[in-house]
Amino acid sequence: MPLPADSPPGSPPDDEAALVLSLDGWEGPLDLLLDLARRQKVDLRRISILALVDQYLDHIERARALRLELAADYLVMAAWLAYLKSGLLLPREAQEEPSPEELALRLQLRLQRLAAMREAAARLLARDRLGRDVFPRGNPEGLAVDRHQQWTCDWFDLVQAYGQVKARTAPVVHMVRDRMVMTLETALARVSAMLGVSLDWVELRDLLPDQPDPQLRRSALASSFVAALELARLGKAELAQAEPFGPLRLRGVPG
Amino acid sequence: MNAPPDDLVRAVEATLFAATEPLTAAAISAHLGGAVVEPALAALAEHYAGRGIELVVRGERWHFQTAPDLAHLLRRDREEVRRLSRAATEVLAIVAYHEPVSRAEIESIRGVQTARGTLDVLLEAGWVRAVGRREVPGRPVIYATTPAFLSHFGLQSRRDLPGIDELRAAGLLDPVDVALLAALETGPDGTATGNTQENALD
Amino acid sequence: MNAPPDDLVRAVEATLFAATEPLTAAAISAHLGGAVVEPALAALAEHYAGRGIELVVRGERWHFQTAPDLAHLLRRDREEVRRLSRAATEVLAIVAYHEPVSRAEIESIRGVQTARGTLDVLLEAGWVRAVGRREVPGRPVIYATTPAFLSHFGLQSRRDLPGIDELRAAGLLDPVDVALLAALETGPDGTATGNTQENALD
Repeated sequence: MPLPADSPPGSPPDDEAALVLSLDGWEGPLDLLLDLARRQKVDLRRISILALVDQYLDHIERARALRLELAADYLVMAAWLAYLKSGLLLPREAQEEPSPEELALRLQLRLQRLAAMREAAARLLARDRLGRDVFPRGNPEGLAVDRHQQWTCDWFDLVQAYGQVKARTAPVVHMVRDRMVMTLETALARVSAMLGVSLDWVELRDLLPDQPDPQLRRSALASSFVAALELARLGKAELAQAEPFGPLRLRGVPG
Repeated sequence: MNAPPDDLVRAVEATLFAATEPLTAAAISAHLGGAVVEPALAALAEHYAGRGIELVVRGERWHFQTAPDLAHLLRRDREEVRRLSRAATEVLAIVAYHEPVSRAEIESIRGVQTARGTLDVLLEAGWVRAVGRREVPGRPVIYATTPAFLSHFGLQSRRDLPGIDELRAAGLLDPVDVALLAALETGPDGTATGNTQENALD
Repeated sequence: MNAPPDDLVRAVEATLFAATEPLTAAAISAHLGGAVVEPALAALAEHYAGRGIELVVRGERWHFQTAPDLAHLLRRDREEVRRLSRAATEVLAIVAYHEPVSRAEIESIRGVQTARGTLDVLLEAGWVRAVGRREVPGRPVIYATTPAFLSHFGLQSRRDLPGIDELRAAGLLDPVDVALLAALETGPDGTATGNTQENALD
């Protein structure tokens, strides 16, 4: 890769073979511009932008004459530089924004920054590098950390775990407790028997057995109510209720 | 403070430091253009005597090593306190209540397969140890708890472990199982649970 | 010939010697039971100055390495150090001098798109790492150098980067926009603007 600094002093870029070679080496238009700027042999802060533009455009023209394929960004830069040149040279009526001088300055600042980084990179690489100039210990033993697990568990967890194992693995037996209920059949038999005794209206509540157990009382009420509905459906009884949630009365239908 | 070493000594020092394996004097010499390196090696060995690093020769090969008395510093111990997992706690409890037990017996009591590592953790913790083999086909290893187990849990002996009745009385059993256990207790065929536990602690 | 080092110095020496990578003072201290190791490190650095091995600090991490002037003796067949492409070298320099930077910022300095692989080489070498995202639209990833970068290039800290102070004083680490404003403000006398214009119109 041809390095810009290696070019012979004052060599004009008119050697076509060198040009062809060097076009391969550029990493982009800014790279080419930086090389051209360096050939001016002045501080980058004092380069002539106009001369630089001419050199760049000249390069591009030659490359085109040789029918070299140029990446689009080189052509874009060429067009922009041609515009910049005309801006710098032509008299201006109104002040454009940004001014050509500002654009030129911007280009110059970019070149300075790229040049600074390129030089910094070279100085960085020239340092004493580990593994090239200085060496770490070839075969270090290494520092080891021995991890010890200190297990902990308390009495409560131990005992509870045992209880749960036993509970979990005990054979599963399902048992349903006997509950005191009045079945629908019993209620049907009771209610129809009691309606047969009287033809007057009676309250359902009065038909219930006298039971101290509240659970059994509730069961008897529910079953007797359903029994009353069933008897009414079969046409064996009449139901009456004066108001919502009022006492439910019923009467047997003869026949 | 001490006289700067001469260039050959420095070169030998750096060569040995960077080497990936012990070097013979001849190899060092070849590396350094044929210089006579023995005096430099002697000077270095003397210089490093008593430091944290020393230069030693083993079977005619020289190398630097850290001073043997500092070896303990290069290995750092770190204690990590960890709670026993649920599975390990169950296995430990089973061993404690039923010992000695085989792995198969532990599994049949737990009702699930026990991962190899679970028992290993208990062995590593020093709470369980192998105490022999059961004289049945396959001669399975049987396990029991250790004195370290008793001291960790503050037990005088395994008889201090509460029985299942006490566990329930103490409310240590899962509430959802209370009815079930009650049913079992009043069940027709005695109390399997109670028996097992009594036998185990006999 | 010289006074024997005390035990802490010996311990620090051995620890650094055995370590496979550079250690911070805090890491050494942790290894040595919390001892204050800075004086021992200073004593060791002084002791090793001028020898074939030296104790250096790179990005607050200490390690022993061979003396730079002996490179020619040790280099031999060890050209295993990564050869960096020009693009990778430039990207590395830009990250080091401007960190943290985004890929777009790197590209604006270089004036070309940076191939994906270029940054990858630096990430893989462990010299550059992603350190977060810039809180601007698109939230680009930003990159910075690592302690390994500092040790590889023999830098105590980023302040040791060659020429960084001059570059900063000259404003060459400022973005172009900032530099442009500064140049326009200082006006024509002796500034870049004036010169450019004059030269340009010569």
